[in-house]
Amino acid sequence: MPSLLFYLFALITLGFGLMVVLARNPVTSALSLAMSFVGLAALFISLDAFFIGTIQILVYAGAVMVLFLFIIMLLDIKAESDRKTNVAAIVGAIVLGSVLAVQIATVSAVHHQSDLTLNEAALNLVAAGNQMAATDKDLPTISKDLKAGILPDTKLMGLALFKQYGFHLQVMGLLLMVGTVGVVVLSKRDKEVAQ
Amino acid sequence: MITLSHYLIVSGILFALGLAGVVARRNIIIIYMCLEMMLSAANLTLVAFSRFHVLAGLPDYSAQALVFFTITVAAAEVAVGLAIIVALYRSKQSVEVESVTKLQG
Amino acid sequence: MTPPAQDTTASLPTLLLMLPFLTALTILLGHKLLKGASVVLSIASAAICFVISLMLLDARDSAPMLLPFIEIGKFRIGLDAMIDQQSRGMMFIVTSIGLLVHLFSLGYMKEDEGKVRFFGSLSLFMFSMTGIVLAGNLFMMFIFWELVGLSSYLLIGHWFEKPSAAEACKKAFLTNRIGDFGFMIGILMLFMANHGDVSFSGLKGGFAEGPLHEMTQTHTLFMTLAALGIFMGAVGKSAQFPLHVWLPDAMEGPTPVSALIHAATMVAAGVFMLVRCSFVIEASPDAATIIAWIGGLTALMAALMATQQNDIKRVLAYSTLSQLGYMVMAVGLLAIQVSVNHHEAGPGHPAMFHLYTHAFFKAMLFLGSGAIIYACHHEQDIWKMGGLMKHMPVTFVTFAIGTASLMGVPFITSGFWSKESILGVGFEACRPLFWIGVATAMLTAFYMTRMFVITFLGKPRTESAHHAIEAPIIMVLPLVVLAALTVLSTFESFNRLLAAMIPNHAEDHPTVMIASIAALIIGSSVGFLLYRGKNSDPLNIKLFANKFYFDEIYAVIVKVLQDQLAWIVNGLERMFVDGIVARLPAFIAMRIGSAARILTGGHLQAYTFLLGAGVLMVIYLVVFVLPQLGH
Amino acid sequence: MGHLLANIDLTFLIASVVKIVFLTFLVILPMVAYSVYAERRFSAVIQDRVGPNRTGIPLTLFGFKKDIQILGIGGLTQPMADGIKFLLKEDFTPKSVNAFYYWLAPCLTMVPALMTCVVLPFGSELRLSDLNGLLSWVYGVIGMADLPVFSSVPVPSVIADLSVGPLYTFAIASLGVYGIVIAGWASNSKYPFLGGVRASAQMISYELSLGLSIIPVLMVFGELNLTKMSIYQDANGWLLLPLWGEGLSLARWVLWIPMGLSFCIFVVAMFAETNRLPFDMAECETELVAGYHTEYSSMKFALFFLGEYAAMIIGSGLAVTLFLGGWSIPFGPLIGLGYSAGDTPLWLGLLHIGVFLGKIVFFILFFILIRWTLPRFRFDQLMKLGWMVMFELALFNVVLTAFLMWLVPLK
Repeated sequence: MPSLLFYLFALITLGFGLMVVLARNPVTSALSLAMSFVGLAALFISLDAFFIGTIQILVYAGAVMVLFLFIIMLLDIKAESDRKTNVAAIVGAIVLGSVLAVQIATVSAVHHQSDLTLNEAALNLVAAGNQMAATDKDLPTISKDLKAGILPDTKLMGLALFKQYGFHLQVMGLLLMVGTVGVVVLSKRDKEVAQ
Repeated sequence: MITLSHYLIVSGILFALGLAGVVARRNIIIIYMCLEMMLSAANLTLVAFSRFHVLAGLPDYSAQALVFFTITVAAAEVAVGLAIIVALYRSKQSVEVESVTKLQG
Repeated sequence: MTPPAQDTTASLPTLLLMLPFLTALTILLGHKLLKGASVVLSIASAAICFVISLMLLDARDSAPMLLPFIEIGKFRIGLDAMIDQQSRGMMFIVTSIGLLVHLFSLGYMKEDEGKVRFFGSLSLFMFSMTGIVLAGNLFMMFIFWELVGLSSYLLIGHWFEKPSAAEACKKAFLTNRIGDFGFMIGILMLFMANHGDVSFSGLKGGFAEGPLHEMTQTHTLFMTLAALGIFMGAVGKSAQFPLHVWLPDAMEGPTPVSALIHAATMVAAGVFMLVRCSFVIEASPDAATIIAWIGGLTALMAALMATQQNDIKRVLAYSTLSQLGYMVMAVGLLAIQVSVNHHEAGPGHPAMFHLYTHAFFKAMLFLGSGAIIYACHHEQDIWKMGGLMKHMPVTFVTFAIGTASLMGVPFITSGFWSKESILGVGFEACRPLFWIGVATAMLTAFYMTRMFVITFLGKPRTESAHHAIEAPIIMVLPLVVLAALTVLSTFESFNRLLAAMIPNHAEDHPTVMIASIAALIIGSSVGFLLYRGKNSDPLNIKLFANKFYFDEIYAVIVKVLQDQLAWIVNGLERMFVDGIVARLPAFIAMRIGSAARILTGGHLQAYTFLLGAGVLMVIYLVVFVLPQLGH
Repeated sequence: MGHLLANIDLTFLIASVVKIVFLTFLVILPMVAYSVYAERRFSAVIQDRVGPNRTGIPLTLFGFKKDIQILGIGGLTQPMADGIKFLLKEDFTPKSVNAFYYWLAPCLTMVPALMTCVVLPFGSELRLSDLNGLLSWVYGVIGMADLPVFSSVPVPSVIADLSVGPLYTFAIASLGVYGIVIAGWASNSKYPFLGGVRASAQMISYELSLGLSIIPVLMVFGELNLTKMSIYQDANGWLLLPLWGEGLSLARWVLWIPMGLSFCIFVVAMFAETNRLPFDMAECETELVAGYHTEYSSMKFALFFLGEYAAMIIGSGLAVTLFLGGWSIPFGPLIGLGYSAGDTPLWLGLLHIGVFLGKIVFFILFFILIRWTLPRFRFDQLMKLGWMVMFELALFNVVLTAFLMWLVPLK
């Protein structure tokens, strides 16, 4: 059963991913990508990464792809016509893509932990909770959750982000701000040109 | 049972699809989407490694923090990239890569 | 001779040097704020400098360090003063005349718009001149040498709205640059020869027994060239032939400036420097001969030119040139005498003596001419004056004293004695130059009489001359003081103060005295007879009036030379710069570029494909190939 | 879900399916239908009209004298009549539309709206073992005494008890915008298109304030689990009504200010997210005919409507859960109606569900009241409000809360 769910979501992810590449209509591509991201988010959740999975949907499917769709509609981009098909590019893409896929598959196969299953790599929440209760006394809610056998994913994520990667987080904030300013500058029409 | 390599292979195929899309498609917006796909494929690898690398009974959250950062960067990148595409469209009335060959030697 | 009374520390010379500088700086930065106060400031600083130089007259010989300047490893340049008889005396002349010129300017420049700027420049000039006089080494002297060039540029070009003034200051500056260039080469040659020590004491020691002493024996030509290089500086600054062209044009500046620059200080700097470096010249007789002849030539030529000038200031300017020639000739002659006849040089120097007497009466003459020009509503042509004796009695008297002194009226004027000492040296060292000197003296008497007669005697020729009245007291006072100094300087008791200036000359040969007195009588009587009651010039010698066509000749030389040089340089540039440096690499780059442009089709997808293929390659190598190779 | 995938068990699955069916088809959809009716009646009251008051069971069709009006109130069957009407109307598809996306759009509106409800705790818990006595009596009656009875473990009244509750809601709700955008685009007509573009811009803009506004709340709770939030509020007073338990502490009263602010921002943003007046730029009749659903008719049009109301209900549910104690009864612990884990009688569990639904109804009435009271914004004003006021206010609120929590720490 669980395997079935994995294959289902993998199929959704890859199938809609293929649609992105193949679809002539950009809107189809964008929606397919959104669906692909939803499948990917499910895969994330199957890996106990609830927060990342939710963020994947919230940011990618909910905001980024809407932006794409927005731009596609605003610029009124039509589907590509057959006449312009570039055979060389398509052949190159197929060759490159398949070789890369095969290569990655081979590399994954030689990874020393490639046969590890989820059961073998089981989480030991209670032990982790006990340890955390002993070491970090100021984080009672996390250790309580862990001892109860629940994975407080978001809290642990927050702990990692703010405790270990606080500086990086601020750099990200700066980056976002720079991005915002950049977008505003880029999309501002030059008044003289507009006239 | 599902092993680590299952996830890695899914991620690899998704990445290859993205790369193929970037090479094959002419529409810059779709190229952009394929780039996002490649980024997400990398994210999947990271999350998989995070889960399979059990650290004191918990997943390795450093990898997930990295994913978080990737998503943030991707969001910023998309915003700026789309603004550039809009600017490009304004000047060229097209989003096909063939119309942007100014760098041609 | 009074024994040196008090010890000198570095503080007095430092104050002397820095006060005008700070004044100039303050005026420059705060002229908007200070306005009229900056004039007072400038005059006050000049007065304080004068007092300090008076105090220094009693000081002991010393070489205090004023400011460290550059220190790079062993190489160090400092601003160190050299206080000896020569610099003390020169300092007195510079500051006293400087102060008087400041006072005179107060009246003369009263209504000038750029008054504040003028006084700022004056302070800067005082600073530079003080630096030259105090300088204890050639580097410091060179720095202030250049500063003098700058401040004279500013002062001559004070009325820069006038095209002729702008041209004149440019000409003065550029001509000085030529001389300075030679001076710098000379300094560097000495620097090399004396192993990096260019302080005067160090050089003197070097000549006595040291590296320079050997050099004079082995490399005579080198030392001659070095001496001539040093002399080049003096040629520029003291306006000797062939760089004399700037001095007459520099009369475009305000008259007080002419008095300051062309009588007492700037042009004297050249002579002062030559006397300072006299040991260099003495070491090479060839250079001494050349210097003496150039001096004599300048003296004669300038005197000839002066006879045909109508501008009152130009007459004085050429007379200055002529007298400077005298001084330079004296330097050269004394050097010949020392080196050829092994005659030991005394503490005093005839050139310095003449410089000192000349400074006073020439400054007085210039200021007097300034007063005349001021009275005649800025009229400078002597033919438009006349009969000023009645209108300007004080000026007349002082001018008469100055003229007499310049002509060398025997026994009662200082000019006579200083000229005598030079002619005396000439008589002993080189006869032809002695006769040139006598001829120059005669011409001097002639043109001075001419000018005096035309200006003061007879009847007024124009309205402005008719209505001329005596200048205000602030302008007359300096005249009177200078006249007093001129007269006083003949007296032994006064001279004690300036002991350094007075040459300890031997008994003069009677021929010298007879010849000079005869020259005076002939020259002045011819002039008096020729010009009395005339309304226009009876003589008309174009060659003299046009200054031997020097300016025109220079123009032609520069033009021809420049064109030829430019043609050659152009050819070289086309061959090397354009061809080998620019065209060849450009051609190579272009070929490579067109070979590589196939790779850059501008197609995003092609780039991506190459990128992807590269990534594949790298993965393949890292994962599959390298482990097999044992990495 | 890693565990869930591995240790999936049938009881859990069946319970989930039962809960999904219960919540979706027996609670939300009828509520949606009756919200429309309520809207009509409410607006009629405001405008001094009567509103739909005649529909009843149409016995006159069968020759009876009079139609039966349910509960004696005219019009309570109006939603059913509307539903039948929508189903029976001609489903007209304009020729120039992009057929696939034209069909897809209404589904994309409806599905996310319904999907969000899975994390909402609609009640405390149901101790079904209370029914065992009744059950065994029934078994005895039918003579099959050895049939299974309910286990003593109570069933939580929430479909999926996720640790990322509000985030999940926002994530799924943010997918709702696709329906509108696609509808506008696929119609291939300018008014729907403008409506779609407006809707997407507006929803993305207000999502920011919406997300930021609940951060102070999460900070106070220190939790992202909606069930735990409800339990906490039941014991210690609602966020906006801290009158019992720990709620009487100074810290909670100080925090009341930012919580109130959060609530206001949340509600305003919720209006914008659901395209309700005064923010219904996507469908404002005076400018865009009917906005993104101009070209739609019949059941597809109805789905847009249902989606909008469903989003409204879910939004209300979230607001209630976060700020107004969820299923908790005011002063519950004081009057013996509080929740105690594993020890809540069945009747109290049912009462909690009722209270939750009652609060939602109250909220929906509030939505309707606002709609018929306030005039519509202009689009630029709307965006300006979103970016220049709400966003900054929400950010400021986060800082304020952090400051206050630092000043007066919670226990």
